[in-house]
Amino acid sequence: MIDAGNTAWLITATALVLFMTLPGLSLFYGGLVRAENLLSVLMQCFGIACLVSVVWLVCAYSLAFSGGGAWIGDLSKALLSGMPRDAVAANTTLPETVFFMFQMTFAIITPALIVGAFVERMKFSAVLLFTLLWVLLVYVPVTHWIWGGGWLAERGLLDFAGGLVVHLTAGVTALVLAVLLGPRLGFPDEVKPPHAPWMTMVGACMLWVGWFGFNAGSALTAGADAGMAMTVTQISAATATLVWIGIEWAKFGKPSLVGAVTGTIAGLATITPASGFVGPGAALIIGLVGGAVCYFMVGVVKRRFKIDDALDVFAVHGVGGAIGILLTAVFMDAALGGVGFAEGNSMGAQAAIQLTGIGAVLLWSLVVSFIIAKVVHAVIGLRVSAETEEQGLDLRLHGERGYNM
Amino acid sequence: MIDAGNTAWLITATALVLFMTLPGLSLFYGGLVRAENLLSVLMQCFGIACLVSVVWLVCAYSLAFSGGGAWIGDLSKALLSGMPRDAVAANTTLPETVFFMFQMTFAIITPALIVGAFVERMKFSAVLLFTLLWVLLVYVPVTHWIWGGGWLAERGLLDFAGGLVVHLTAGVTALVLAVLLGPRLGFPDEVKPPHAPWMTMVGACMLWVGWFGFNAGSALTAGADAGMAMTVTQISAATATLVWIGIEWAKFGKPSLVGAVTGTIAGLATITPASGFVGPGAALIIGLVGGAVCYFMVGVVKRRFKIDDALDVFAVHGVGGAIGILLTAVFMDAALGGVGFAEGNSMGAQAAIQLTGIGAVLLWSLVVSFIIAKVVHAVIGLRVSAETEEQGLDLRLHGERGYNM
Amino acid sequence: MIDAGNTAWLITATALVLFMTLPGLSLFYGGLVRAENLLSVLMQCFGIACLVSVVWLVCAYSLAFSGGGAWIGDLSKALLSGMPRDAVAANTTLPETVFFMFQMTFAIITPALIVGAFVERMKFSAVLLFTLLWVLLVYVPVTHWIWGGGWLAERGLLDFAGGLVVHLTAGVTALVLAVLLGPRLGFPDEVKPPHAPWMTMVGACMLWVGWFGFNAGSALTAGADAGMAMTVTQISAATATLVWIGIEWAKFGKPSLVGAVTGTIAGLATITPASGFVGPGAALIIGLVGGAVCYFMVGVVKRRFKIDDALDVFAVHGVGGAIGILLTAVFMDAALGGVGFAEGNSMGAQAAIQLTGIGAVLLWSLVVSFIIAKVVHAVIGLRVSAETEEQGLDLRLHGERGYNM
Amino acid sequence: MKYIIAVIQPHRLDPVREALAGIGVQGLTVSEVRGFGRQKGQTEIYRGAEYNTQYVPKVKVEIAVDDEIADQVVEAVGNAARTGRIGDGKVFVLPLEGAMRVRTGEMGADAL
Amino acid sequence: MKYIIAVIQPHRLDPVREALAGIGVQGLTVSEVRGFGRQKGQTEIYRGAEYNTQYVPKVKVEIAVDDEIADQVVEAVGNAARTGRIGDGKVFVLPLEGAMRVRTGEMGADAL
Amino acid sequence: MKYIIAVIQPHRLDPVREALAGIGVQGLTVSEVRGFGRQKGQTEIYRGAEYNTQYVPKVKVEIAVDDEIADQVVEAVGNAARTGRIGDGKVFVLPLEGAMRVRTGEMGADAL
Ligand SMILES: Nc1ncnc2c1ncn2[C@@H]1O[C@H](COP(=O)(O)OP(=O)(O)O)[C@@H](O)[C@H]1O
Ligand SMILES: Nc1ncnc2c1ncn2[C@@H]1O[C@H](COP(=O)(O)OP(=O)(O)O)[C@@H](O)[C@H]1O
Ligand SMILES: Nc1ncnc2c1ncn2[C@@H]1O[C@H](COP(=O)(O)OP(=O)(O)O)[C@@H](O)[C@H]1O
Repeated sequence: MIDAGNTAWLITATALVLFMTLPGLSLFYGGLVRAENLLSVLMQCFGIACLVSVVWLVCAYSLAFSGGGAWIGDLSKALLSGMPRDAVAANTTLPETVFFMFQMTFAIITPALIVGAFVERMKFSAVLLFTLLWVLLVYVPVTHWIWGGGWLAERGLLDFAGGLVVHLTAGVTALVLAVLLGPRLGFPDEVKPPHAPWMTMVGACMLWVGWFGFNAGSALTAGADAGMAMTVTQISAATATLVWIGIEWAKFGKPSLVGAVTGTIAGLATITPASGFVGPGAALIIGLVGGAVCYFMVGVVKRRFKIDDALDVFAVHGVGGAIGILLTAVFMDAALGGVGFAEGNSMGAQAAIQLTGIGAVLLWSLVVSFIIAKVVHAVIGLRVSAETEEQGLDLRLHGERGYNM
Repeated sequence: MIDAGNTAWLITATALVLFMTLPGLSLFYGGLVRAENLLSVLMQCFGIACLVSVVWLVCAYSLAFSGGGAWIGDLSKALLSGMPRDAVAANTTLPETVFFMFQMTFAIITPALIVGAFVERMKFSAVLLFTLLWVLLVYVPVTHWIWGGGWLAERGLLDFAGGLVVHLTAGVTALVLAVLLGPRLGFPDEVKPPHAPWMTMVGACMLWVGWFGFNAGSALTAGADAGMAMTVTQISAATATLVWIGIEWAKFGKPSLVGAVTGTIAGLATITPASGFVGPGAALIIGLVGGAVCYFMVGVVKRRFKIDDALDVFAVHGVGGAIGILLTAVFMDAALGGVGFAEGNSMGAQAAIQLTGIGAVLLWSLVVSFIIAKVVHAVIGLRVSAETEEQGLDLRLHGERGYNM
Repeated sequence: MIDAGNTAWLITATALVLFMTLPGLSLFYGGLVRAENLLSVLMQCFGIACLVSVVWLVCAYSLAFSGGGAWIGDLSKALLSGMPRDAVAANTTLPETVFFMFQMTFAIITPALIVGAFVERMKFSAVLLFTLLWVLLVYVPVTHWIWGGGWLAERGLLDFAGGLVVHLTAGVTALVLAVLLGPRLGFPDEVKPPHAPWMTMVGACMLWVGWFGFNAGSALTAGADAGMAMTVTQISAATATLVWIGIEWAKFGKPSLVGAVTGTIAGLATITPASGFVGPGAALIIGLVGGAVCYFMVGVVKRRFKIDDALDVFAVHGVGGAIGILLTAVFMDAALGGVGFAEGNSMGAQAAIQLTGIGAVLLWSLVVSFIIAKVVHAVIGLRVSAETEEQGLDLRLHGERGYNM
Repeated sequence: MKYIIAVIQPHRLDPVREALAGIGVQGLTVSEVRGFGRQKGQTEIYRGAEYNTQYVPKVKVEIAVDDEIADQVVEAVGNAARTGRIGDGKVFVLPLEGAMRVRTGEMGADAL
Repeated sequence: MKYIIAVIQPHRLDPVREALAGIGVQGLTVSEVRGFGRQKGQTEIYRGAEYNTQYVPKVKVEIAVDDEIADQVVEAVGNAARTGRIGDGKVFVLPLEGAMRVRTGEMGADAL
Repeated sequence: MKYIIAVIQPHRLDPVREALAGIGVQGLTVSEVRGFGRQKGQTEIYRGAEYNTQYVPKVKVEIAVDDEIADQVVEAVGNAARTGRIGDGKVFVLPLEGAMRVRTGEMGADAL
């Protein structure tokens, strides 16, 4: 039976999560690139959102959420055909259309997160083709495994709002693309600084607020679970931000805004999988760990390994998501203010399941996105010409300038 | 009886629709003009929003939604006088204040849409006076005809969220003003390109997300109808965007961001009247048709007829709204996944009613806004001096610069 | 018992109020400063938000809302320890986590409002330390007095959404800091004009929309009270804007966008304490008075007294909040469309209580924030070096530029 | 050769460019500048406070030309830029000793 | 006549303008430039990566003057712009052969 | 002394600066300009309407140098800025009569 209160919250949550990508994430990323590439980043996020919306309706939703397969769903709900207008989503009090839309916004933001890896040098056509294949071959199966009743769900893996489904898949794929594309011209020493940190901050704020829809919405009801999810989300985000500010202050004497908001995203990504299972105290620790480890990993990827994951998608989302998945097994312990373990389950056992999930999703994302990238490279090529890269993608690929003053 | 769930959703929807105008539409339009006119556009949208808010309370709401007249309502609810604080809106489970506010946001965005036609050359005083008269003489009657129990409602016209009430009235009026004002200096060859496409994209994103409030809110409940309205809205918007991207790619080899987001708005405007009556499959087709036809019409108005409807209000909103009204009669067919026709009604019959509505609203908007414009022209003049237009409206009319770097 | 509808609305309202600060207020203020100080303003708002979030959890919430003390609460809910996950907030149908979060967003925006007084010259470290102490010593006690069952609540003071708790505390403190910091270099004649009025308008729009969460959310239910609160909020904001536009038009012949949106904020601040008690007609008058008086006060503070309360926090928020508190006693009269006075209470009696509240909060904020400022000054100093002020805080304190074109 | 620097009203740039093309001058370099002079800037008003920006936005056009046509160029610019209002700007003529076209390394007048 | 080009610290522009007004120079043209020289730019740090922008924001002031007062102008600018810190900038004096006031067509010194 | 003005492709600025440093020129002043010439600007397309921006973004480099090294500098700039494509830009050499280092008041070549 449909409950108006829960439905009211989930429709709102859906709007919030779409808002995270359009314009939240778009601005967050757009501010971090050269002015000459601003529009290309916005276009990538916007194009991905539209493409995935249609694909989600055509078959992706059905493959992810219908049928009882361990690995993949079926096509019974392709195009939502045969679904009565007032169908209720399984095990919820929501119209299925609302659940369909809420899940669609997750399928949109996940490939959009990957944009951060290939900005300023990937062909727009390649972005669209890659996204199409990636959603069908990486996002959909992983979603089915974890949220669609697949094999990881069977084993009791817990990923409340997408530590694996969203952040780890995106983070790993980002790393793959960054390596295959190669670094931007002039990386690491000659790349331009973010052209508009203020824009990045605005995007971060929208992501933060939107994340309430992401995490609290994942409760699928408007009640205590949603309230606690919102609370721990806020605490983790704030803590990770303060950690990042603190590290930069200690290290450079100058806490930066870009650093601060990156800490926020790290805190948000880390709490995501845990947000339905832990308490406020745990959120402080999760934010602390997430902030610190992600800060460290940014340096490892960019400066130690010299991988130009341009906007640090792996270091922030991949790492944060994985940490959150692990810490869930710890802080869900009722003794630590969490919801407690499932009947006859222990911290060790849960941790093992969580680790299995991390391993499986990491491996699958790595291999499949590598293959997809190779295919796209073969078919239309991944990277723009050096001249286009130099002049900026906006004018060359889209015939526009971000600023015509 | 007031239902908290439905009320929660409608309050949120009201916030979303206000957000569409402030700042959504303002940014969408602001990015498309010269930097020297940015503030004037924001000021026009902002001023309209404030003026209409007050007028709506004073008498417009009452004239639109109270009383049983075929052509116009009465003044029994002027200033909401005599309405108990906890009054329930007729045929809803909402407080009347919420219905009043939700409808107010529609009355705000409609004249704000017209701004796109006269940017960069209309006097601010003229904008306010025109808006005042237009809301009372065009928006209010048409709203009463269709949503207030007037003659078109009587005949069974279906306009779920404002294809006629909002988009056709605004589109037709835009054309009238564009013609009466005359083109901007240098039109068509010397007009400046959009000064900030990124800003236009941000506005478009806010419009998109806000449109969930617009269409799904029009269900006036948080249930299956709202869910389906949100779904078809998303699908149509995404499809029309892809269509526009495709056309530009084929035609110019460069899909543009401004083009993409214009497609989005076209898709949104087209689905608006149908969003409560059709299914997801239909949304694909409606988005396809809306995107393609609106693209074509932009060229017709601007280049064939050389009418400087500066930001293409008629081609996108007028045309999109009308198409949607027509396609409603087709895709509401239960056989096509729609809600089905009213007892004893057929596709042909419904189409006839829809056509009547288009004709009546088009004619009324055309004639009345023409007269209003002439009156305003006579009283205070419509257009700024050539010198002001050259230097930009921001500094000359508002004593400010958009950018002081 | 938890009600899903009310909870759905309050979660949304919480998101809206957080959105008011991040990015709403940040952009509103950011656009008003020099381009070289943009990031510092955003950083101040962002840092305050994160710091207060953690402090709120650690002890502030408990001190404000638990225990029966007349002056201050107790620590029984520090860290929300011992609170069951599904606890219901006292006298509500909301999960306590949601009430906790909703109130947190108020505790965030209040110190963030003060930023407007010290922009372009205060040390970031000083901002954080001052905020920490101020929230604990000014915000928390005053909140307890009025909303936490303290002595003013006992006496029947009415402050629906924070005329005293939020706006007067912030306004008075702003004045204190402005005086102690001293004016910006070159004040009053050589200060730079707002670097991005468009950005200020965007922030104002977000504040406006978010204010629905602020005022209508303060009903703590999704019903008639929320609906009426939203209505009067809209009317007051719109009216005050028109007043401000009118004054500037009459005085300078040029209504400005910055002026218009300042009027909006004045109207919103003024209606805030009254929003749960008055009717639409009263909202027109409250907006009129709020707009006019605040306009006048800006001149008094800045030009008569030459106090560089840079972004007019006192004149708009302090004055607006106090006026609203007073007018509440008038317009809550049932005869004037209000909710009517409490059993055996009269307009005079209520006015007396309201005045007591204004006096007490004004005095407390003045004295305590003066002491805190002196302490911070002694410990780390309040103001940056003249050279830093000249070059701008962004580069010197945060190592970043707002615009890298 | 001469190096001609013209400071003009922004909206006169296109006319000036056309006028120059008319007398065979293809190349020029333009930059946004702020001018101070007799013409006073617009006053901006924010929250009742007046900001008198003494400067006026202008456009600076730099044109390297052969001696023969220098006077002609100055005149052409003047006529195309003139509105008769204060603030129309100035044209300055500086001696130019050498010029090179980067692409080809050509020197002197051929480089223009 | 001379064409004087001064590259100075942005925050010294107002003092310079006042100094020039003091000796009767009303007109000048200003533009934002980036300077490279002994003075090094601030390093920006984003996500732990340092960006050493070698350039420093400067303001370029161009003043056409009569020969008589040229030296005086150079000195006035120098004094007004001087802070004693590295990066104070330079003043360059170029020969100016002709000048025209666009509005009136006046030529030579009268045009200034 | 000479006052050398080079108008080059924006992305050649760094090579030019390095080349100049190589021959001992430390200081220079850079500004963003728009160039008109043989090279045509990119066309932008908005909603089907083409906007032919005739101008091309360029960077202007100004270098005051001693007479001795003037030619060397011109050559160095030319080589560093050359890509062989239309639009590479120009280098202009103007006579420079005086120079002052603001900080110290030093005059002439020492000021550079
Ligand atoms: N002596 C000067 N040196 C350099 N530029 C000047 C000089 N005098 C004026 N200008 C430039 O010419 C512009 C127009 O000069 P102004 O005195 O305002 O009007 P007009 O040239 O019509 O008398 C100024 O804005 C300034 O940019
Ligand atoms: N040879 C030069 N040609 C042109 N501009 C120069 C030259 N040398 C220095 N400048 C300009 O002067 C500014 C200050 O020079 P710099 O060497 O940093 O300090 P200082 O002049 O105090 O020694 C530089 O930023 C640059 O803009
Ligand atoms: N006569 C000129 N005076 C000043 N600048 C010029 C002149 N001719 C060309 N330029 C500058 O040089 C740039 C390159 O010139 P262009 O003719 O496009 O290519 P090329 O120099 O390779 O022939 C132009 O964009 C313009 O900025």
